[in-house]
Amino acid sequence: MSVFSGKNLICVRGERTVFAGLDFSLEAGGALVLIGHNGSGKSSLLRLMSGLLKPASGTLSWDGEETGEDPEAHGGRLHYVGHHDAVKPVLSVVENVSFWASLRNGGAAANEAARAALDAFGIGHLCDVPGRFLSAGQKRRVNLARILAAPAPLWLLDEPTTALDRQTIAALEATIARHRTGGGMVVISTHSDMELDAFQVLDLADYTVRQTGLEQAS
Amino acid sequence: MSVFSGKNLICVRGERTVFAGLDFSLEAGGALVLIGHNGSGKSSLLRLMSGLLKPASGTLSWDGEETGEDPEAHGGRLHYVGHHDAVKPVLSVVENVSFWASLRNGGAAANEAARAALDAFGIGHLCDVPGRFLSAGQKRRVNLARILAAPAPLWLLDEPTTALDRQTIAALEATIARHRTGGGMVVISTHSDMELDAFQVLDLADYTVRQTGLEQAS
Amino acid sequence: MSGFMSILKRDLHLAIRQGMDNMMVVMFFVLAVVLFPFGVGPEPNILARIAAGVIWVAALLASMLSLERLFQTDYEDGSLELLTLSPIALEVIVLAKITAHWLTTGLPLIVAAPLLAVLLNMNTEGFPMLILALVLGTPSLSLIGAVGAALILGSRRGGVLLALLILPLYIPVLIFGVSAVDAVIGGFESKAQLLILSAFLMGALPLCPWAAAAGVRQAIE
Amino acid sequence: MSGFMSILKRDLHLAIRQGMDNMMVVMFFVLAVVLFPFGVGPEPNILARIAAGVIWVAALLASMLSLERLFQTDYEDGSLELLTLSPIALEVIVLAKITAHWLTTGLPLIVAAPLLAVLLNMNTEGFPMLILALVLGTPSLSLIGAVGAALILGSRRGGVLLALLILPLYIPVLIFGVSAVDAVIGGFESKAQLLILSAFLMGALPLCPWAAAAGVRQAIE
Amino acid sequence: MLHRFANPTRFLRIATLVQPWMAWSTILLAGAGLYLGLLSSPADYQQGESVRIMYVHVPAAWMAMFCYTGMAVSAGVGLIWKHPLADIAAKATAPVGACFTFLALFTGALWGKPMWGTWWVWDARLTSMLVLLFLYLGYIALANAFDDPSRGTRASSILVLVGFVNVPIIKFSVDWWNTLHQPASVIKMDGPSIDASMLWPLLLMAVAFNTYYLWVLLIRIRAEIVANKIRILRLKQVHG
Ligand code: HEM
Ligand SMILES: Nc1ncnc2c1ncn2[C@@H]1O[C@H](COP(=O)(O)OP(=O)(O)OP(=O)(O)O)[C@@H](O)[C@H]1O
Ligand SMILES: Nc1ncnc2c1ncn2[C@@H]1O[C@H](COP(=O)(O)OP(=O)(O)OP(=O)(O)O)[C@@H](O)[C@H]1O
Ligand SMILES: [Mg+2]
Ligand SMILES: [Mg+2]
Repeated sequence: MSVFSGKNLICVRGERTVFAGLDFSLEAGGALVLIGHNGSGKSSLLRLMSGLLKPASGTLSWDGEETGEDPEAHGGRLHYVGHHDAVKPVLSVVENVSFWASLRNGGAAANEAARAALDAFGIGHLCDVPGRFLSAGQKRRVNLARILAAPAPLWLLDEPTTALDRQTIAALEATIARHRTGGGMVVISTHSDMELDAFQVLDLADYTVRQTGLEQAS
Repeated sequence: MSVFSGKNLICVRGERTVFAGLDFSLEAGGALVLIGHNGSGKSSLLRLMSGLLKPASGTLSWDGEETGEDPEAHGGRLHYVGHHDAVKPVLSVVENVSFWASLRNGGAAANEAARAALDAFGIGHLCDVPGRFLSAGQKRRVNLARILAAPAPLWLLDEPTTALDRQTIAALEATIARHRTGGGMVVISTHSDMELDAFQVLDLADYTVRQTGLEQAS
Repeated sequence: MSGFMSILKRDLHLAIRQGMDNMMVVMFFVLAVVLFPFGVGPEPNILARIAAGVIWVAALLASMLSLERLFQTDYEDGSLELLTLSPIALEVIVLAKITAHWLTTGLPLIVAAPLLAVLLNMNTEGFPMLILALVLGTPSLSLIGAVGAALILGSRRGGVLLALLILPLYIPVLIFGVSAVDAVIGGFESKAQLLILSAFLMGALPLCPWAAAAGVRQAIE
Repeated sequence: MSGFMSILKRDLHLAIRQGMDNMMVVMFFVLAVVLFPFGVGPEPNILARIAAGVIWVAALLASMLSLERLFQTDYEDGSLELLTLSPIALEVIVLAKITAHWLTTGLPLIVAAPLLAVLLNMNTEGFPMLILALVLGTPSLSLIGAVGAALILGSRRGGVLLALLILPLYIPVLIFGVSAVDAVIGGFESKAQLLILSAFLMGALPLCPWAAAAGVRQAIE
Repeated sequence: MLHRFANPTRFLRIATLVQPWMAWSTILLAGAGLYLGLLSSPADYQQGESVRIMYVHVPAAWMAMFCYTGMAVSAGVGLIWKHPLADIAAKATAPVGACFTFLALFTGALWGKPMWGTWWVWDARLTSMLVLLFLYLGYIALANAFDDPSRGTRASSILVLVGFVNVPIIKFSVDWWNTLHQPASVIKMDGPSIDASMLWPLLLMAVAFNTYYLWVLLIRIRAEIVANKIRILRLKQVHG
């Protein structure tokens, strides 16, 4: 069973220490919810976990191996959803998603996988619409469909519910639950309530990790 | 007492009709909450109200006078908060806010007004930090401080709670309540709950307006 | 008027804070001129012959490049929407932005021009006229370029499209700017050229802010 | 390899969907060349003398302008982050993007060059060499330019800064490209110049994607 | 959406009626003009046979300016009254006008070689005509540079209006600066100063060019309207 963990992480941005001495550990099927007030470092921690940002000190490891050693392998086992939706305005919705899938699946059934993923987020009917015609929430759904279209064990989601309506948030929660049942891990930063099963909460105010049962986050 | 109303509005975007035959009317002290699923046209309606987008047909009027006749006057009586935060990375937080205030107050006490507004949203301590060092939520707060720094009767807020933490959402709710007590109007689009007193809800699924008492929106 | 000053001040402020950026327009200008001796070989008489033309062409290209961002950053971060919604007429706002742009890029260009003229072996008699022609010509370039900058907002491939739109409109300024200098070097009068350059400026001053404002308005829809 | 092809295909796809955009690079090239007769006057012998230099300088500027957007749109819409996080080595990704860029802008430029040579009265003997030199030189321009494009990501006023960074690196290509053509027109051998241009290309091919990838990595921190 | 295309639908009916007339007049007039111009009219005593280039060059040059003026008017109407047909007409005219401009430049260059001894000189008229070609190309590029076609239409309409300054410059450049190119001899205040045996074929060709333009314009507008309808139907289909 794989384990993703960080030890004594220090993050410095703009010459200011955002957090220091932060530890976490996540097992297959686990979920970690990051909470904290604005500017407490949730986005920074997620970028750090993905490898986009390098920690000023401390180590991140996957099954005991440092992730910085082989960034491509680490990139291959995670999906990151940030503030930008990476939707190309001139490509159709399905082309957008299947391109990302083809980078991981080797291009094989990328197209079918993309359509299935779009259906899961309720925009199957928009498959052939160019990206430029989408509203804020529709773009976000395309971005989320991307992570479904090619499997990866670790999901890093930075405020994924932004701009989504109720119905889609529920769909996302169900998707996350399925992902975890299949042994996937997920790290989420959020200000709003999300319904998840047994998860850990990492409060960036004091770097404490709390284990939560079947309650609501935050 | 001023009245802001729209009659038979039709909105066309990308050659597609987003909504048609929409009516609304808002009096001083009133609040209108826009709800609807992703892509139903909430953002489009707010841009239309601000004058950024022209309706394909229908009229918008303020005290019976068409707003399109004198766009500068209409611009002067409203504040718009959209998806972009308009925070300049090289200007300090207070410079950012006081520039916008100076366009309306004629430059006089813009600086003090800006500081007071920033305090109201709990980022008074960041006054001299450059915009580029802000997190998503901090930027949003700077954008919201802008509308406090120079008074205007009509506030148009497109998902203003995006990226805000609980505490700041409460501060925003209080600010809106004060604005309405002073005779201001507010139009808000939102997917999440906001606590407001007696407001109208405009559902973009069927263009109906409902009057709500002291309950939660959406 | 106070709105004009507010925006002018803010744009100058931004330009100064961003430090290097305006220096860079000048440096592009210098580099583009300096490329020529490499391109056409170092023979002094040929260089002298084409000096005025090369300096003007480089000034055109530098002005065009720097104008690409005149509205771009404000457009992308949402400031342009808010400016449009402010109680100040959009034409005034645009004029203030153009003025700030010229002060921070046009002026340094004019200062650098004589140095480059020396580098290219230009006849010293032409120097005062080169400066005078640039003083009259570069504001027109900024004004015309602003229209193009407004029109390309939100399009794909901004820079190249901008070149396509405004270089043709720059050509008259180029022709009369160069011929004013060449006339003086050749020993002729160049009053006619200067008058025409002034006429361009007088025509562009009311027309371009208006057209640019119309462009901005349709861009933010 | 399949990753390389995926990205190449997608970038070509994007370029074709955006239709006019690549045409525009060529049009800028044409326009910049056409400006010169306006600037330096229409005398055919002078134009012929500077023809090769002007065409190469214009090709440099066009290549530079079009490179500005090589990573820009991907950076702004978040695609670049995701590409970096994909299991494909960033160097390969960068090389695929450069290849797509050269195919869609470098090639058309080479096709347009002879027409402009006619316009500038260039000696027809130089035509084959002009094309050959461009075929060897423009890929180097794309490769070098990609490094600059990666370095300026996230900086404001991108275009001018990029110009500043990569124009000096373009100068050797310019010098040998022009002198290859001039040599042939003057009746000399130009094998040495061609060898040097090829050597540049061979050197840039492994080095530049690596440097550009490093630039991209630091930009998205 | 219907209100937007109510007018074009009526236009389509009229266009179907007029189009064959335009086609036939173009064929007949151009045939007569070419016969008179190339075969039965005299060669010029100064210019010899090369004068016959005139019968293409001059109408093409006129049409180049005419098309741009037409575009400017349509663009103005489209911007102010938001008439969809005006926008479509401007967009449909642009490539035709660009072709006329290119033709005028090309035949002018052909003519220049025997007359002035060079293909090209940089004088005011030739230069402003080249600028016109670039303005056409810029218009086409701008109109297609946006993801949303209506944005392209509005942006390019503003460009046409700004670029219109160039048209009077082309027309009067020969009067303001003395250049190699000869001044107007047909369209001027005190009547044409050209022999009738040349004037007639020239005028025939000019009218033929005009009807040709109208013919192509009708075809292009119809195609554009149909393309718009298809696009909207497709959008409706996918959005439900
Ligand atoms: C590429 C080069 C040329 C260009 C761009 C050009 C452009 C034009 C234009 C724009 C007009 C219309 C002027 C008006 O309506 O007032 C025109 C007319 C004319 N051009 Fe050219 N021209 C070129 C070369 C020549 C040459 C070489 C000749 C012959 C010597 C020539 C003879 C004429 C004549 C006779 C007219 C008719 C003038 C009139 O009666 O109004 N052009 N040309
Ligand atoms: N720039 C645009 N061009 C063309 N169509 C657009 C554009 N922006 C939005 N649309 C379309 O207009 C419709 C309404 O979009 P709008 O952004 O108003 O929705 P919204 O209610 O704000 O949705 P969300 O909750 O996702 O923000 C959507 O179907 C969208 O696809
Ligand atoms: N690019 C940057 N350069 C310098 N400092 C930054 C940068 N981005 C963020 N910061 C700073 O780092 C700290 C953490 O920011 P981060 O974006 O991680 O916060 P967050 O928890 O995601 O906040 P939010 O809830 O507002 O999204 C903040 O204090 C912010 O000011
Ligand atoms: Mg964040
Ligand atoms: Mg919205």
